[in-house]
Amino acid sequence: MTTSRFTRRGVLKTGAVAGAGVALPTIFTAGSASAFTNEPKGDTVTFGFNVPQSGPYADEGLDELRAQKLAVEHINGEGDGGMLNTFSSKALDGTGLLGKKVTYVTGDTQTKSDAARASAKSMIEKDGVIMINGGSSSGVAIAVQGLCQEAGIIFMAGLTHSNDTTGKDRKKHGFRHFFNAYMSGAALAPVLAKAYGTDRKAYHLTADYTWGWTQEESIKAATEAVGWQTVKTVRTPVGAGDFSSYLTPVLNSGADVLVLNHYGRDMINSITQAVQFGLRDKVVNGKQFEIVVPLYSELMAEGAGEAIKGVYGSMNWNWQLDNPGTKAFVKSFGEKYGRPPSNSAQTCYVQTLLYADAVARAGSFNPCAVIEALEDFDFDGMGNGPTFYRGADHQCFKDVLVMKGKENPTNQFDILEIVELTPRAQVEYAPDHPMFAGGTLGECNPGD
Amino acid sequence: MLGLNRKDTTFFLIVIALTLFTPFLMQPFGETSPLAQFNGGYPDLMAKVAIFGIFAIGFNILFGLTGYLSFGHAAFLGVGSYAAVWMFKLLTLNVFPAVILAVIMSGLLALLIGWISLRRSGIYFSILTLAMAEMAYRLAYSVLTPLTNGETGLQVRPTDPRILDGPGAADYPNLFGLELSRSWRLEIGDHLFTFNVGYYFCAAFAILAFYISLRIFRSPFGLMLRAVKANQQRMNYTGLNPKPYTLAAFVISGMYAGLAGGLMAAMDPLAGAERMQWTVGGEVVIMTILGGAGTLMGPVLGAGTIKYLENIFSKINENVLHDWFSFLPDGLENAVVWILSRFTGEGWALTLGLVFMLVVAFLPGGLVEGGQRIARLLRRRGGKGEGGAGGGEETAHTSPSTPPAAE
Amino acid sequence: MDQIILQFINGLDKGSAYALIALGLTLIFGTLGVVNFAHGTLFMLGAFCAVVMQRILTLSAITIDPTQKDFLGRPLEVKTPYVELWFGHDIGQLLIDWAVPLSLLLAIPFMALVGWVMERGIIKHFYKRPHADQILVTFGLAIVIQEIVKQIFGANPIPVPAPKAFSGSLDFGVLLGFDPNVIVYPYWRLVYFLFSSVILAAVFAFLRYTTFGMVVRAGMADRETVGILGINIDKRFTIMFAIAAIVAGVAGAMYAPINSPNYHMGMDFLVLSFVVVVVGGMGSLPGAVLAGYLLGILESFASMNVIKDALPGIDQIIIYLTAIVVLLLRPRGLLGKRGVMED
Amino acid sequence: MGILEVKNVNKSFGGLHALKDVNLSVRENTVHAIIGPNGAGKSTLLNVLVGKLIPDTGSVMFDGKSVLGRKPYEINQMGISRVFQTPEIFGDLTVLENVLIPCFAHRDGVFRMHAFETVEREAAMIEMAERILEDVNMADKRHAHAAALSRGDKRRLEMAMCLVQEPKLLLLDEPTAGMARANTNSTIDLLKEIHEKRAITMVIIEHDMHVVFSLAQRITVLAQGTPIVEDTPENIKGNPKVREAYLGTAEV
Repeated sequence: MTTSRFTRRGVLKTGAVAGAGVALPTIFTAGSASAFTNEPKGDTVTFGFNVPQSGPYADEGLDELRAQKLAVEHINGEGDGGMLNTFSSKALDGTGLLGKKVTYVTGDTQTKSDAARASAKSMIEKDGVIMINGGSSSGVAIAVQGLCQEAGIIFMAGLTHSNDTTGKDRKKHGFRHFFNAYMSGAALAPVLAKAYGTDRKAYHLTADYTWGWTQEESIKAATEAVGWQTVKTVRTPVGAGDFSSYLTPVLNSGADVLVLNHYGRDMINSITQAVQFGLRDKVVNGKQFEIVVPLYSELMAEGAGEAIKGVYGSMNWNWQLDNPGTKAFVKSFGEKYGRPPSNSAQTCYVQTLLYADAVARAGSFNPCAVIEALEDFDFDGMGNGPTFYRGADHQCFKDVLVMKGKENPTNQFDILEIVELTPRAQVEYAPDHPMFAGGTLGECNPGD
Repeated sequence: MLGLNRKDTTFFLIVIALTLFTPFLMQPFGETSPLAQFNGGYPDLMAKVAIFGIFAIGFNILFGLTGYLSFGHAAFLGVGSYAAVWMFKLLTLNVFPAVILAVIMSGLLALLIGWISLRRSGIYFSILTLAMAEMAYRLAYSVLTPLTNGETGLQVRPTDPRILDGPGAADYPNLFGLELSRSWRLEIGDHLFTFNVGYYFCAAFAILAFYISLRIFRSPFGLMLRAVKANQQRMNYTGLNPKPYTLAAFVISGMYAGLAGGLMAAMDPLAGAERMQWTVGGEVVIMTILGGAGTLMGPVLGAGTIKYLENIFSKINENVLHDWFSFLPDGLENAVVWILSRFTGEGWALTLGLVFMLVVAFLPGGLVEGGQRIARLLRRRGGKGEGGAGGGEETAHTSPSTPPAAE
Repeated sequence: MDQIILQFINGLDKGSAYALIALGLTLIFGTLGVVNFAHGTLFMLGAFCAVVMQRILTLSAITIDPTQKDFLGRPLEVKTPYVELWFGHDIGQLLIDWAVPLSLLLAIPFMALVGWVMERGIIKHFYKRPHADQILVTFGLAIVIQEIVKQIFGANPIPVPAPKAFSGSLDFGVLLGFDPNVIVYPYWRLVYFLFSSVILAAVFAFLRYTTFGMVVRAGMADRETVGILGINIDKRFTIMFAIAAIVAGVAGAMYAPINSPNYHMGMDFLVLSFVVVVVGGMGSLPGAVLAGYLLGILESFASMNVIKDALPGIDQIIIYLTAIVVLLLRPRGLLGKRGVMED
Repeated sequence: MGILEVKNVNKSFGGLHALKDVNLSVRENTVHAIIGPNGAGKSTLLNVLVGKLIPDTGSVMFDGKSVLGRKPYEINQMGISRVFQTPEIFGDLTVLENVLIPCFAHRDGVFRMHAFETVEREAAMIEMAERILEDVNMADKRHAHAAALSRGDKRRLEMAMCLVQEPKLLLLDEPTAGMARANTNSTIDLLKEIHEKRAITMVIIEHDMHVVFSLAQRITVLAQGTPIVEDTPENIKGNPKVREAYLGTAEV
């Protein structure tokens, strides 16, 4: 006991501490306080990778984890450096971060907001992480983002597509590189209008939860803006498995386009079954019936197999893009893991590097300094072309990819093709756009 | 003391001591020790153990005593959380009103669900509770979003009215100003111990919950509940209507679940619909059985074991395993790591399933029975050895008017 | 009108899957008196039989084609399935195309084996234990099987298409005198409906017209007497369990094109199949089938837009709501025998 | 007027007319046996008496009140206790606890929580339970697990559980079924003693004529759902109708 030293941690408001400290027995006097939550004191700094390792998105989580590990290697100067070679900011030199080696811990979100919060909490409290990255659903992103704000660490969101993440639930400590439902709509609608004409009637099947609703709202608004009509929007239970009873009325509703606002397993089942219903073989209103899946992912495309051939959707990034950043990343990822990275892997990789770069530029791990470095940051070379991290809502703005299921794939990874690279200007919006209104970032919170 | 006999008083004091010293007990390894991985003494996990301990103690009052197997208790957990968060949003971030409303709301829901479900018994009862919980979950996830905020979960926002909180009030759940998330850390040499307000808050409730459960076990009411399990026919022909007893047990266990839900919200003010899913209800079943249904200490042990495994086991990924077995020759190391990694990290659910099956098959009395068997074995070996943890428990099962089973 | 006909067909089709799962569950409960929470998992294993069959048929020889490049710009490894090499391209493609129906050849022996192992290894030790213990041990088993499948096949659903001959849909409405495109239904789902009817008929015929079936039915009615008659009931129990596993397995294999197999689908069907059995009446085979179709139809009707608009969310809870109402009004289920776990 | 009056009770199951115009009067403080060949309707009658079955027509009055439509536990509260063919006891509990439950039931009625009282402090209840265990010679087994008792002991325990409630009427459904002769005799002695000491009215349904003639003061003979005769044991023995319907084929 002679060498005992007492510190406090996890205190969220300094004001309250002093009073409580006095009230306690003298052995509990406050010692040398950290400047902020989980300030790295040794020769390492720990990142937390919170991804789904069980549940329906486990494979997506696995791919995110691969990318995150790769990012850590590159920051520490192992491997070929990946996008660090093409990144416009040169603050990272492959010697770790501010002289510290980067290590990481992993957690399982189970794609449930409860479980994700719990695992994030344990990473913050037990493992002392300074930043959390990952996830594959908006519910999880919003829940963890809130927690990070309270705890005073940075959250670099993984795959989250709901408008709310940087809309009404935006947080000072949360940053999203991934695109969102509004951008999907803005990018898709012109392409759809070009491909299918402006006189179309759409029928929406929407997963009955927040992300589904924001996507439905966004796609509906964007397609109606190019002249489409919306015949009907129907909410389907999450995890329904069998969508037949929702698909049967579609053909007779007068609609000639089916929009599936589903993701993951729901999307795989709904599109497979829609194709089985022969919808795409039909001619309605004198036009070929079409299916649209606004949000694509490689794993979903893989899971849906043949069914996605010729189906339009949007993506944040794809490994087939022709730019140096993409090429460098696909090379180091592909050589290490034997497969091209998914777009959720790319967003996690880039987010991890962006965080590290912000720390390096700020010269500090203090979240307030890091936030300042990330806000309104312009960069390039990360695979998406020139990108802008908007300070007003912490949303990244970059080109959006419109994809189509490939008709004649040549190999197992060649299932989607890029139809159009929608320029950034076309998907930009004001921070107080009605679909995003009602949120405030709040204040930067360094913790204790 | 407190209406307990001497033996129970000792038992209760031991439980209190264990609860108070959990920050030490769950943190046995130094920070730089290679076994630091197995330390579980951080606030979130300790509070989880206390909270799920409460949940399981309550569930045990229903299942352990009356034998009614409910798969729907997750619904009460969820309602407790929602009620608590609504209190945070509308009234104050002080946790007391929240916890009280959580208990009341879950009690009311339990009264309703229990009144319907208890018209049946056996598997029908299980299916009914399952159906109710699944309904509650699905509604909370989608249609009831205005009340529950659906997938994202209900959370506290700066714009909430919080009419009882003045302008200077704390921004996080607090106990009359003392924030639950606050911790003190004590470093002794290489060891680091964390004392968290929230944990002790939950622990106080856990002790209270345990005390009430102890009193119920020892009471005529507890005796009646055990009679329900033993023989409903005889109970009827003894002039007793089993229904009100079971319903009371159901409501009490529902309130326990609501308390657990309220505390969960207090520790982390976000209530997600997933905690109403029937698999969460299944988890508390697993906890209770694993620890030992119908015993006092069993549910707490089960809850602690599962929460610990979930948090610690699931973090043992392949890298960690490679570190441990690096002393082996390469081929062997890879083989060992490959096999073990099937059961750790993301494969921990497999371990849980296996352990659970083995316990149900070979150790119906759960860990408590296991402890007793070992204690008995030791006693037989070494003449008069220590009773171990199971010692106090042995009498806990039977009535206090009974001396310990003759050895 | 057309909507009602359409949802009715849809309900029958949905119900056929429910009926098949519930049938196996009831067989096990009726003869063995065991409440099997792992039954949904057997369905899932069946679906993975289709995946395995597809993988077997597409086992490929690898050749390097320097004219094509893979995603890293290396020469592409071209895979040619052995069946194409052995039987020629056309027959090989046909075999691969018919992987799902062919998988029944795999599913039947495999599921029989699984059933046998499960019954001999675990279930038989639980005949005398309380129902709660049976529920718990099979619940644990379900978790274990599911996790093993996940470790082998991953968490992502695996597409298993139906044979091309059955792609597209039948325009039912035209046959009934409606306009085209009013009532259409996919061929494969119609095949599934017929298939399940055949299986149901086969099981009922088996129980009615074979000595074995007679003994089993007698056993369902009165287990003790049959035991006293000196009939080796043990062996028959094992066979019954295997049959129930096969029924669940083939139901799952044929369902693979409709619902891409994933490790979790067993749990998704578990709750549902129990609800079906309970509504039909624990231990009643016709009850299980009837309840399967009934719940399928109710679910379909509940998801009609008119009804959904009037009662939001009703389609999500209709099954559970029905179960609660039936259990309260008619505790022994629609066709349940008097006195079988009635209280 | 008897303590138990059964009037014109009819009960059929589908086509089977199990009870036909049953009339029965049991006088207070007698031991009344109901005998009859298998399928005569004895068990059905008993189930009607305890409220498990509701007759199609007729009335059953106990102590001046109708028992029809009441739940088994309500009928028990009126003062009717029942001993089953296979002893129904609380197997998971100890012998003492088994007896404590009817003690509490007797004191509290249908439902009282008592969640914060302690069983071991209920001295009066424990004393009452211990006393009855003494009476049935089971005091030394008070801490034994009830499920582990011998069949005879289970029967005694069940009897003790009924007696402690001080019922006005004790229904016994073949109390010696499956017992060895020695056990049967000791049960007979026990029942006799109970009857003499406590003055409880008993209705016994029994196959074993040895038991019947050792205990009963009145006997009703049921045949095909109808009582054909009711009389004292001595007269029953000589009654040709009974001989024809029953005793001719009986083993005694």
